[in-house]
Amino acid sequence: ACGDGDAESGDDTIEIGISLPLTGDFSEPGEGVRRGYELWAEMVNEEGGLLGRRVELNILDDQSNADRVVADYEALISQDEVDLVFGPFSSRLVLASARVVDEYGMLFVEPAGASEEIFEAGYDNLFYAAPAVADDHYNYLFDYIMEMPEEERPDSVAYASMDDPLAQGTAYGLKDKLEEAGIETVADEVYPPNTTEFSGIAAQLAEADADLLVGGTQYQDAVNLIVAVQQLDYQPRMAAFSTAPTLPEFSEALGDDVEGILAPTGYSAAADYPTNAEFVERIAERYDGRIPSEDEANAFTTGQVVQAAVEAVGCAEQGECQQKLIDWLHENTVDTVVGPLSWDEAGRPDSAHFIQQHVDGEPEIVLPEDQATADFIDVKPEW
Amino acid sequence: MSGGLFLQSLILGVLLGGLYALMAAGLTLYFGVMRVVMIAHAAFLVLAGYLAWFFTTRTGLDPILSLAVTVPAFFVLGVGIRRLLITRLKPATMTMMSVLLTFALALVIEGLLGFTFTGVQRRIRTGYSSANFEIFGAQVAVVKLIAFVLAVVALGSLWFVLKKTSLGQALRATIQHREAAELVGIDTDKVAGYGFGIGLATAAVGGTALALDATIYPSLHWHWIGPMMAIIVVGGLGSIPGAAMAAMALGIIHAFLQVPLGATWAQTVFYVALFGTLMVRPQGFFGGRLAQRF
Amino acid sequence: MPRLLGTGTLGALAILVLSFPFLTDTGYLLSTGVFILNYALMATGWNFVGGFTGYISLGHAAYWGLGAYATAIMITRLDMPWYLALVTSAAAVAVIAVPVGIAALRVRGASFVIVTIAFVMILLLVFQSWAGVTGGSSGLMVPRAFDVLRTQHHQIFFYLYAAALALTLLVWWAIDRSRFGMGLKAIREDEDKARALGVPTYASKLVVFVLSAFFTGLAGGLYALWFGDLDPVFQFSILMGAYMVLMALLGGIRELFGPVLGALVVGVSVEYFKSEFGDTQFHLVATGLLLALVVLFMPEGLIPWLRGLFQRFGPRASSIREVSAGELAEQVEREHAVDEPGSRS
Amino acid sequence: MTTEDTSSLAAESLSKSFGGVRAVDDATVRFVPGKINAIIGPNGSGKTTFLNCVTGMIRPDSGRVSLRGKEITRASPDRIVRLGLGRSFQACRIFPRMTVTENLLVPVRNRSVRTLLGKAHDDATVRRAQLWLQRLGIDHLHGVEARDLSFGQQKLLELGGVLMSEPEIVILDEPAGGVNPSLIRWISALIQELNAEGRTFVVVEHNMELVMTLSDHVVVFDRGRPIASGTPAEVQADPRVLEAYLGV
Amino acid sequence: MSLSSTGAVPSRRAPRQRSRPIRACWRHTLASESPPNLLELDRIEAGYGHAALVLRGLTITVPRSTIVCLVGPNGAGKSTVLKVASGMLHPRGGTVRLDGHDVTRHGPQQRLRAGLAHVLQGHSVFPEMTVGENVRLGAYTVPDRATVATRVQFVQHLFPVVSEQWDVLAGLLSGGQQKQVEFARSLMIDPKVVLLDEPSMGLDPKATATVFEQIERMRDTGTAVLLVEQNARRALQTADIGCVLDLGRVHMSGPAPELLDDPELSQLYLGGHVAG
Ligand SMILES: Nc1ncnc2c1ncn2[C@@H]1O[C@H](COP(=O)(O)OP(=O)(O)OP(=O)(O)O)[C@@H](O)[C@H]1O
Ligand SMILES: Nc1ncnc2c1ncn2[C@@H]1O[C@H](COP(=O)(O)OP(=O)(O)OP(=O)(O)O)[C@@H](O)[C@H]1O
Ligand SMILES: CC(C)C[C@H](N)C(=O)O
Ligand SMILES: [Mg+2]
Ligand SMILES: [Mg+2]
Repeated sequence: ACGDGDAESGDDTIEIGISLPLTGDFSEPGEGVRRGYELWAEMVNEEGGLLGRRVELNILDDQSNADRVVADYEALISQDEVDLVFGPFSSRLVLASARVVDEYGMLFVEPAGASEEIFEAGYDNLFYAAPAVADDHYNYLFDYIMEMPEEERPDSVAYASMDDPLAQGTAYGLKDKLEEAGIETVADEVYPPNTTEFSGIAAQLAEADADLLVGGTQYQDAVNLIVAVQQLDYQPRMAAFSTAPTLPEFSEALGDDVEGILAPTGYSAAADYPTNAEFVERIAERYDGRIPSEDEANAFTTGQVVQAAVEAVGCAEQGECQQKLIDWLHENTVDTVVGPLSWDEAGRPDSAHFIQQHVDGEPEIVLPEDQATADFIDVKPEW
Repeated sequence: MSGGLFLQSLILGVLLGGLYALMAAGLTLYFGVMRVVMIAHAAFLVLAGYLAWFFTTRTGLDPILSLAVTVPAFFVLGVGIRRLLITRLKPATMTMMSVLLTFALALVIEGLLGFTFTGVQRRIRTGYSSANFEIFGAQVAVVKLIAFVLAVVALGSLWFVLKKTSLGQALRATIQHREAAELVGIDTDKVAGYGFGIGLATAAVGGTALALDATIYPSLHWHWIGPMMAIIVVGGLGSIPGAAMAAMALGIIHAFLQVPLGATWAQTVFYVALFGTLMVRPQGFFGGRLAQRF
Repeated sequence: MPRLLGTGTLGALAILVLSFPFLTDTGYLLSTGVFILNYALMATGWNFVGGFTGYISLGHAAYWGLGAYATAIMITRLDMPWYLALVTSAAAVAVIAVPVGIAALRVRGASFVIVTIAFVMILLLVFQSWAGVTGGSSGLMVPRAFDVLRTQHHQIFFYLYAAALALTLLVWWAIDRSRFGMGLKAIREDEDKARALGVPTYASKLVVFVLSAFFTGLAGGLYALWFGDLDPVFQFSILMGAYMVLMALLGGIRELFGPVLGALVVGVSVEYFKSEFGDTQFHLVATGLLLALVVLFMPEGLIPWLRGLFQRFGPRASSIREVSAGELAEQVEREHAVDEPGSRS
Repeated sequence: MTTEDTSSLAAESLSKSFGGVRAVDDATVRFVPGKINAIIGPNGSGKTTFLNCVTGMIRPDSGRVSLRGKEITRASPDRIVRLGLGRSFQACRIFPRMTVTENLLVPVRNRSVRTLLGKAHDDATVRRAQLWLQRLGIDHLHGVEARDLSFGQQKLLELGGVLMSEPEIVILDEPAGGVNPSLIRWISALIQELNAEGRTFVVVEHNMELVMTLSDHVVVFDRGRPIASGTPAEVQADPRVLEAYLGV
Repeated sequence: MSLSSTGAVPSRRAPRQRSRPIRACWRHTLASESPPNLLELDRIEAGYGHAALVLRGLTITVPRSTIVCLVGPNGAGKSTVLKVASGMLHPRGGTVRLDGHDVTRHGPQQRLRAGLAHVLQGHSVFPEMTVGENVRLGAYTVPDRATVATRVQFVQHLFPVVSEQWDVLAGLLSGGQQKQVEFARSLMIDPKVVLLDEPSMGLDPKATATVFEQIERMRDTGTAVLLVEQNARRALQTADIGCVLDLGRVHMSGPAPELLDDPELSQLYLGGHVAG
């Protein structure tokens, strides 16, 4: 699925342009998003397509580069003249691509731009197709910690975060709240993307020896960080990482050591929203029984959101149609596999993320209680 | 910083420094013996890393065993590269053009790696990946120790070959005055080829050692080029002991600076050292001074 | 003949460049055009150092990045008007280049290359870490200078770049033909000898180094205004620096239009490779091969290579003494009769 | 220093050592203005190093060099050239990738911006270069890249480069080394003419025939310091010189 | 192939018996019933790159224990002759014979092994190696340590520089000292044929004397010496045969003493009799 524009966008097809980080820092989640999009397209086409037209995805690889992602959308929109675009993965790239899409006046629903900067930029054509923005990802975990009895509650926290809007967004969203609640921050490390040498950071985390370790991570950095602290034999009582634990690769890379690791997720396989059951089922049959990952879900959600708008407005091509779609989404609520979504004028969704934890090697939802599929493990077993 | 953290940083610094030393040694070798600035050295390290990773994931055997294949392979590769590419450069413009040529080489390697293994980050997972033991309250990671030992062994044998065999001399003669070297009967082609081969062989070892405990991905080599270049200048271009010592020193300093400054700022120590060196002693601290006069 | 050829190329280039925006209106092609002009400007800027003094800088992306960030920061933080920010930042880059040049130009050959690499690496680290000012790894957004449609936006910057390029070429040409330029070329050949003949080598090198930084910085500033999203990893990459070298070398570093031609070839092929092998890393392989081929088979660059092809058929200067010692003797006797060049001092 | 003739070059107790080697050892030399001075001495006696100190190519450890009474000890080579001191290299140095003519266009003594930005190939200069090439008997090679010249031709070219900068004082390090005897004669004739025009010459040479016929004043170096000086005849008679240098 | 070429030698000689002065050099060597030629350059045509020919059908032969001296203007092609002889430059036409074997296609190393040594014009020391290393490298092809040791002592005794500066980087030596080291290096082997390109250039009188002594010594021990010198008088005084090269041809040749007295020659090539 690369940039050869031969996907002829006649009246019988709807061509959807997408740029994804299939290589580089974000490649694992990027691949997840691609699987989500492709499943959505497949299912739509089975149903006879959108407005009776076949859906075709035109996916480019931006190698996780901000400059490539812009060029990609420029090419997709002006060169390949796609009818619709879907967003890339991760805030950094959404941030970069939002402008070009906006300047071409197109609807921009994205699965992975959770960080606040994106919404502050104030694009009216952008919608984040997940329950909550980065700062709020840990809300449930925060509440839970606050309700713990004094003696069990962690009284020191160490943060290590990639210098990336999402990663920092999630980690610092929690940090602000905990500090306000008077829980001491004993270490706060930031590392640039592509860092591979974590022993130095780990040494300090080990030195600080906090009860709770919060990692603002994407994927590989989380794995490396964890191995590095293991080598220094640092055993926090609780550990929470963003994005990585929601990916199937995570437990493959670390084996049993993932037990008890927490993560925010925009998606729960168990949630009984309409269409979710079918989605879970389809993923299972495609990928030998595995439950959907968050990114697959958010991508699928994106598809659902756009689909709803297109079917309601009854058009899907460049030009004034796009504005109609945008306006419609601002007015309405859409049912998705992550629940009913509606957005404020800047495109912020207004529900909350779940908290996931690896229990017996499986990612389970542990918060909020009413959605929980397993009990919260208060003291993480040694890794 | 606390005593515990101090000792911990020191250990990490030394172990890392050993690895740097090996990597830089190869790099400075090319320059010392044939005035080639081998930008692609880091790329070959990554290549070796990938081969080790591939080897382990396929056979399930220990990555270190892959050396049995990669070291000879890289040696041959080195001889080949020198034969087919480097020889075509004019001696007058050797240094400059070799920079660009090896740069091209680096791009090709990176590209092919990405092409065959995709840009996804890889990490070798062995039984002892996160194993560690304690001395005086500080933790020593087993993998890091193994990597360190590999580096020391490789450096030792490198030193032996260059100092204790006539190859070393023939190499230097060849680069310094090719025509004269031929006229005293040195087979300049063969000799320079060996030099290059040895350089790449060190890359094989270094890359495997590196891959034992780090994630690898095709564009990783960019992160090594800078520090390694800095190291060989500080050590004195072409001086292998110089490179080794500079590497060890900077490795340790780097480890210590990480505590107060954090990962990124600490990285700048290499370049600060580089500029410092240029100001104080442009020819580097251990570098044999070039015989230039009017 | 070469003069004619020169003016011919000039005219052709000018017409081609200026008419391009009318030939296409797809934003993508336009933006590619702008990008190629950006390459051309960078490469020509690089060629002030590389071409004249033969000092190969692999880290010239540093000045490009600095120019870009300086412009961006002046606009976002000090909200200057764009043209002011553009010029000021280019000047600022030149100022920064002075100390760097003083340090870097102390060493030659390999050490110099390494220093330039190191410099761009430092900047990368600084701009990644110093998030307060530079936005760190999340990059920096530059507000649009003109409130127009995207295609018009591209067109405007196409012409801005073209103008900047013309200016740069003019300066390069002026130096190339001047005595100052001859001194620089002497440095490229044999620096010590040049000094011994009275060429103020250090000062000369510094001057072109700073000029080079200025124009490269200008390219950066324009880029910031045009592209509008800066990312340290992209702005301060060795790869970008290498592209500059590749382009200059490909066209011919001793040629006025060498870098421009190189930029055209590289720019087109890079874009082509990327769109062809987009989601594989194959474009790297292609670029690498291109660079290798140039270095191996036409180290002098395209233009001299082509010229060589022509001259193959023309007459050539032979270097052999065509006069025997006898004739020479007489000739010299004659010389002593005619006026003495030595007397005019 | 006492006011002297306009083109007087003198070195006061110059010293330069490299690691252990005392290449130049407290050398005090006064060159006779307007005359052809020669420096002779065994290999490695410090002649070239001495010249390098005088022309600013390397910094002496101690001592001072003065030109027309002005101290130039720490001056940079290019500045010294502008003061009218031109020198050639022993291991001959030319610009390999430039044509013979371009080699002669490099030296520019006038530093005004106008001159510097002026056209390098302007007719006057090129004609001047051509004339020098003729006087050196290599004008037929004007278009050739210097690297393609034979060794002796390169030596002549280097001499031309020095003369192009119209120095009042010309320092030549073994101008006759590797040059064909007939050409040596022409060179010495040339030197004599230029000397007649009022240029001072300092010539380092091992070709005794040439030294004896050409020079007015000879300085003999040994182990880094001048051991004797005087007219060729005097020097030739001096036992120390015989012992140290001529070895007869 | 060596067979055929050696077989060819006598047959080729016949026509050259009655040949124009251009072959004089060679004819002369026949006259003085000397042993077979160690080095023969036969109708060599050579040049650099695409440029016009430098050597235009030049023939020179060097018999055993003979010093043949090439003199000529700068750029006449003297060094080119030596480069062709040692295999650094491959001729466009003609043949090079070493001790009767055709070596035209052989490279420098092969010819070295066949006993031909070449001392370059200008500086050819290994600048960043010590004088000692330089000298020892001269014996790179000599396996026997003992021989090397004795020769080292020999050259150390000949050239004080070598022993005094043994551990100094050769590139730091003075011009003349470097030439001395080069020459010393060439003495580390005893080849059948030696090509010397202006060995006395830049040497002080003492060193010059030593060098010429050694050249004579080589001759006396049976070596064939092809000597290029600009110090022409001195050279011709030492040499047996002189060849004057001009415009890439042998302009004139004969027994060295005869040439020395030839007025036209000394006027054009030996710079006349410098008065004084
Ligand atoms: N840059 C240097 N580093 C170390 N030693 C040096 C340097 N330059 C010169 N020397 C030493 O200084 C001494 C004098 O060298 P110099 O070149 O001045 O001699 P010279 O009189 O010119 O000899 P020649 O007649 O052979 O040219 C030599 O022993 C040389 O080894
Ligand atoms: N590398 C080269 N490329 C092209 N032409 C060359 C090259 N070397 C020498 N020549 C030309 O070949 C001719 C002969 O050169 P050669 O060096 O043999 O002269 P020579 O007799 O050794 O003179 P000299 O006494 O100055 O050394 C000269 O005219 C020179 O211009
Ligand atoms: C929850 C995640 C899908 C959010 C996404 N990783 C981002 O970068 O914002
Ligand atoms: Mg000297
Ligand atoms: Mg010669």
